[in-house]
Amino acid sequence: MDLKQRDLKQQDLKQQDLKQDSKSSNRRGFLKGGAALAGLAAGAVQSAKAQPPVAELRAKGTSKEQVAYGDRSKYETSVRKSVAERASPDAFGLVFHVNAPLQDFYGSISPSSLHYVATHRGAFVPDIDPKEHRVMIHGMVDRPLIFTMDDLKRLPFVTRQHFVECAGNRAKSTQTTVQETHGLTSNAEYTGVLLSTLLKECGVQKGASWIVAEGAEEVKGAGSIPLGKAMDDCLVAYGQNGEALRPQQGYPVRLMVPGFEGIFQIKYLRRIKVVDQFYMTYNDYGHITTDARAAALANQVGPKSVITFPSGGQKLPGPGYYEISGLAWSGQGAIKKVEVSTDGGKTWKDGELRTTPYRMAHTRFGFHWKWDGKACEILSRCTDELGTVQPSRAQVAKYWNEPLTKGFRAKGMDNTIMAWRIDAEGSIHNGLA
Amino acid sequence: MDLKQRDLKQQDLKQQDLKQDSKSSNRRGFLKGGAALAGLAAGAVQSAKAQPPVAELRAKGTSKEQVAYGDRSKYETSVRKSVAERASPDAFGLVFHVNAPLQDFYGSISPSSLHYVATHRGAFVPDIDPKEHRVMIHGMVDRPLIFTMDDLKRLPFVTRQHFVECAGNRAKSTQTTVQETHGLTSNAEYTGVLLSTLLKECGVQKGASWIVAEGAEEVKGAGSIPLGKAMDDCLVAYGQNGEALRPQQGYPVRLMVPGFEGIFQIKYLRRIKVVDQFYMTYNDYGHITTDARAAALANQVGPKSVITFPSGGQKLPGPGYYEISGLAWSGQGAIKKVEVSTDGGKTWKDGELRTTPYRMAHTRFGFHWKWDGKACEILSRCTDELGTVQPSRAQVAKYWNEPLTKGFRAKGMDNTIMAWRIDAEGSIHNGLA
Amino acid sequence: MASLKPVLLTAILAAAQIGWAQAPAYGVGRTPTADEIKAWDIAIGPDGKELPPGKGTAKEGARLFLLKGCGGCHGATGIGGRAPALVKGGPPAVPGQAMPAGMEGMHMVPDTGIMALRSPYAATLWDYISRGMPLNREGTLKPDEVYAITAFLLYKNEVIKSEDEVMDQDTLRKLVMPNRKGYAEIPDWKRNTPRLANYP
Amino acid sequence: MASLKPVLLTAILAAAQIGWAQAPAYGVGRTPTADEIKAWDIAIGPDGKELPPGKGTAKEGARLFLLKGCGGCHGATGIGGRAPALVKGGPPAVPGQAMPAGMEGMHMVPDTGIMALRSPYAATLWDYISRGMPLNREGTLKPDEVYAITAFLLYKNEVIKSEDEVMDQDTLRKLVMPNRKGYAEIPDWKRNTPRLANYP
Repeated sequence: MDLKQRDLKQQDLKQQDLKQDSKSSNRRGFLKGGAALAGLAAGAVQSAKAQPPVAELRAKGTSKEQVAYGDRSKYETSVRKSVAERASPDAFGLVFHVNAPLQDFYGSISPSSLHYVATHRGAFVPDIDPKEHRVMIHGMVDRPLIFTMDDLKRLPFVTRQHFVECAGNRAKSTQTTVQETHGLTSNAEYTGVLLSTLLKECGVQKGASWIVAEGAEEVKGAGSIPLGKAMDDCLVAYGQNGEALRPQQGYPVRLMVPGFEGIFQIKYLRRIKVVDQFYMTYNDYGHITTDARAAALANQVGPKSVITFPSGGQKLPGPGYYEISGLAWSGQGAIKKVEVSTDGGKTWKDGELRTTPYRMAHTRFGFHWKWDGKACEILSRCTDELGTVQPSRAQVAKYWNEPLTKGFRAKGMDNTIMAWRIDAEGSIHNGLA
Repeated sequence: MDLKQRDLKQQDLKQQDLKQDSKSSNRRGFLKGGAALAGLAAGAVQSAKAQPPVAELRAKGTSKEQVAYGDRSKYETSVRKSVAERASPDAFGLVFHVNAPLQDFYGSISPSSLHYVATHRGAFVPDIDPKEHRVMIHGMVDRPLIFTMDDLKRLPFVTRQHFVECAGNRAKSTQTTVQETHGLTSNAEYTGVLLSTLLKECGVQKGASWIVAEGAEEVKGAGSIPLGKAMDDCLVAYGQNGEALRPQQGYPVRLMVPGFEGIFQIKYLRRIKVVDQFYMTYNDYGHITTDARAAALANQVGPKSVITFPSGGQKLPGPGYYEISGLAWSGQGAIKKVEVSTDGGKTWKDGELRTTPYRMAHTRFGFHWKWDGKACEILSRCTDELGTVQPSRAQVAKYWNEPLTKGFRAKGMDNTIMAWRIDAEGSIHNGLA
Repeated sequence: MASLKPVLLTAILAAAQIGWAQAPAYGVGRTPTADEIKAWDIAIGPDGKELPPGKGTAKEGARLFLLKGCGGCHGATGIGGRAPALVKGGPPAVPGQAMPAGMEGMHMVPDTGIMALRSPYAATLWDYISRGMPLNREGTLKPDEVYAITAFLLYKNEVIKSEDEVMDQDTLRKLVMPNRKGYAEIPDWKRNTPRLANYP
Repeated sequence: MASLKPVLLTAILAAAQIGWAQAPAYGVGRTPTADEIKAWDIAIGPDGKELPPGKGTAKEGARLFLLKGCGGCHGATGIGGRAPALVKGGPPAVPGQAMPAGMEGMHMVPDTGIMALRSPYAATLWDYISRGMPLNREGTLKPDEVYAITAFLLYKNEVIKSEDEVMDQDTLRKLVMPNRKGYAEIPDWKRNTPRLANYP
């Protein structure tokens, strides 16, 4: 039987419409045809529906913009929030300190759109054209050099996960959520050139001992970093989580000083001057204290961890199995161990590290837990590769010979253990309150 | 001297304005005051400029939306692009196959907004409310179970980097850029529950040998996966790069079948049926071939790599140092080695792995290179943990006893070596052309 | 259907089964009702055992093919629209245009790009029409309608000879498709095993 | 200034220096011109050796403080605006409001929260005014203006005694700030060393 001879019988359909339909290379045309067909027989078969118009189909679909560069689901509403003390943007449009919603993060990567933000004074997020941007290295070097962004990208690169944490990231009894207590830290995969590569290219001179790094934003935020650190693992980073660094993290290029407090991780990096002394810039003021121990604690972050689920403001629907989840990090190196207590710190059991514990990076931990429905307190503490254990607030208060009041403040970067109280209804509260 | 007695002399300024100014808690008020002050003395000092109005400051700053959930710089314009064969979205709003701009990626993470997209038939990106979404497991199990998203998130999770690659990801001589030749693969950090955790919870029955996994989107895309793989390392993933899975990658939950071709990584996962045979769904058709060897090659991705810089369509500004960069991955496990040739494959030297080579994940490699300004051809080839080496097109053609023409097509998932030709002007061209 | 050799992992399974069928560890999730399972359990295996009651002929299918809008995308006769051709012998879906990316690697014999012909089992054809068609009203076809449209495509592709032949659970399961032997068995999957021994 | 003990890393440096001063390996980047360096080289070290020529008095500074808009944010007298107080003795910047996050950990002695008083060196004060003020016109103040505003803040905070005292390169470098001994030396940084021995 010849297929072509056995054409569909179309006596009850407008032959003309069909011809136009099947030959049309215009998509709207054939859709119109389809609709016409459906309409023609609508009386005959109950279940038939008119072909929806193209506009309706398009509305259901995806815009060109979403294909080009996608966004998250409209049902995902997690957002960064200004610290309680000051709105960002403020009336001037300045951004100051913005907490990341750690309770909504998965794994070790902080989504770039939700990475915490802090600036040196309250600053505009500068609008920098990368074609115009330069990074200059000068001072006590044999060969000062100035690099375009293209130059930097031609050089050997490294890719590393690192956290950044603001010195202001300290839990207070007045806060409710982990976003408020610990939200001034985030973690990303950074790609860039080792600062040592650039410094060697310039030839560091004898007698040099510090660098001053400086940004291109309006306040020209600067910081002093020991040359030893600069030559060790500092990174001139242009990539963040696979794409260009985000504007609020320093686009087009920032300095990463792994493990040091956030203020040293100079954003919008435009200049590094090699010098022979601590330069005591405005941003270095955080270290101004008469106690050398307090100064030491302000420089780097100690081992620190926090449970992000369950955490303050959340509610457990009832007794049963819950996987406790959290983040651990240290400015001193990689996390080696995380322990979890579900009885207010009386007993501790090992949690599991669920992501590779990179040096100076967030590591995700998990802990199997069955909630019996009774009020309890959950805590986490971590140990880093140097064997330093995250301290309790009581230990720190004792070290400083201060009373452990609700308002007690650990000096320097606060890395004390955080507690969440779970009541019998499953509501979760700040354990410091 | 008492500070309060030595008030600033303001005989030439309007005292009233100042009082209002300094006491005002209204920011607009004091800015106006500032402007007034500046205006008053404008004649006296040349360099004085009027304080800009708040509106101007705000325009310079950051919108609330950018603080809440940030976007990339306006200078970053890298976008995904539809495959040459079919536009996405098409006239219906359907998305089909969209290439990721690999040439713009850094490190190992593919930015979620630029992750490649492919669908089962051409599909709408469904608009799924995660509160309504369920994942059901049934079939040959002792205890069928249905999970809400909250249920899934209570269970033990893992976080792992994995690539996804479409079977259509094959370089052709007609293509120009690496986005076109290799853009149907991307890599992300996924967080979710091991499928084995869920299957064990249900109790898999004797005689079961496959699963059928199915999505909730309109075409209910489904695929058959061997139970051995399902119990090994498949992941029911709800997190992608730290936040919720993106809609175009299967929000709110997808199946990861690490190393298998993309079509098996069921998006919008709503059902897993445990069965006792290969179900030969529409999507399993890719394997329909009479040659068992070709079928084997269609299932998993072999070791594969590609140089992303310098790559097709780019131009080197002149002779000198360039860091060659690229991606390597394998469906069989972790990448062990990447070699690079800059002389058209005559000699090979080891590149450096710049990110942790995870199993079934993209790994970033780098290679130090000084371009002498002469025409040349650059290639990369990788070796995975099983010792399998990425083959050349010539080797594959020989294996199949086919002539190595320009149009030669490797059967199954094409993992052949890619070449880029650099001409004396520094322009980079497809080496297959 | 016995030729399908369904149990590919028997050896592995026998060893591992005991561990897999363990008691629930977490008690998270709930048991779905029979109705909930039934509503979602749409996958039809190659042996067609899940095919629902119902029937249809190519003659009915021809009418439904237009009525349901299939012809709007695939061409009124199953050829010539922008969507893939469903009937052999015509020009490709879009003249001069290659197969869409992702379908290129499939090494299809000419004409077996037509789904009704590529499918080694008629049940798979039924399954796909049922779950994935027509555009924007997927899953709304009733079993009788799916049987009829299946019959229409089988008839147009000369798999069945009469436009009055009734397709139902039984006839579809018995039908021997032209491509019944046109596929290789899917290789067994084993961790840490190359996808194909001796492939370069 | 000798008390600053600037060279903290001498021992490490002596060992490593040879490696660091190697020949250029990549030849990427270019040499900046002297003018390019000068235009960006704004950092003034604590010893003030980079302070540019120029001068100013508190009297001039008082006028400039208002003229340049400083008073709009910091309060006309340097106290009482929304921006941090610049003069001691007044109420906090915003009554009842804590120090902004990030400044809380600084353990500031009361009143040394005032930058002019916290700073152990006058050069740092000059540096910050020069680079970071005033809002939205940062970096536009001329050296004479910065000297004058610096003098104004020093005078208001009783660091200098006369509103006619001229502040210039020399006087600023010689000025002994109240907080000169109010800071501990920054600890040396060594890889794989805990930030503070015996800290719990």
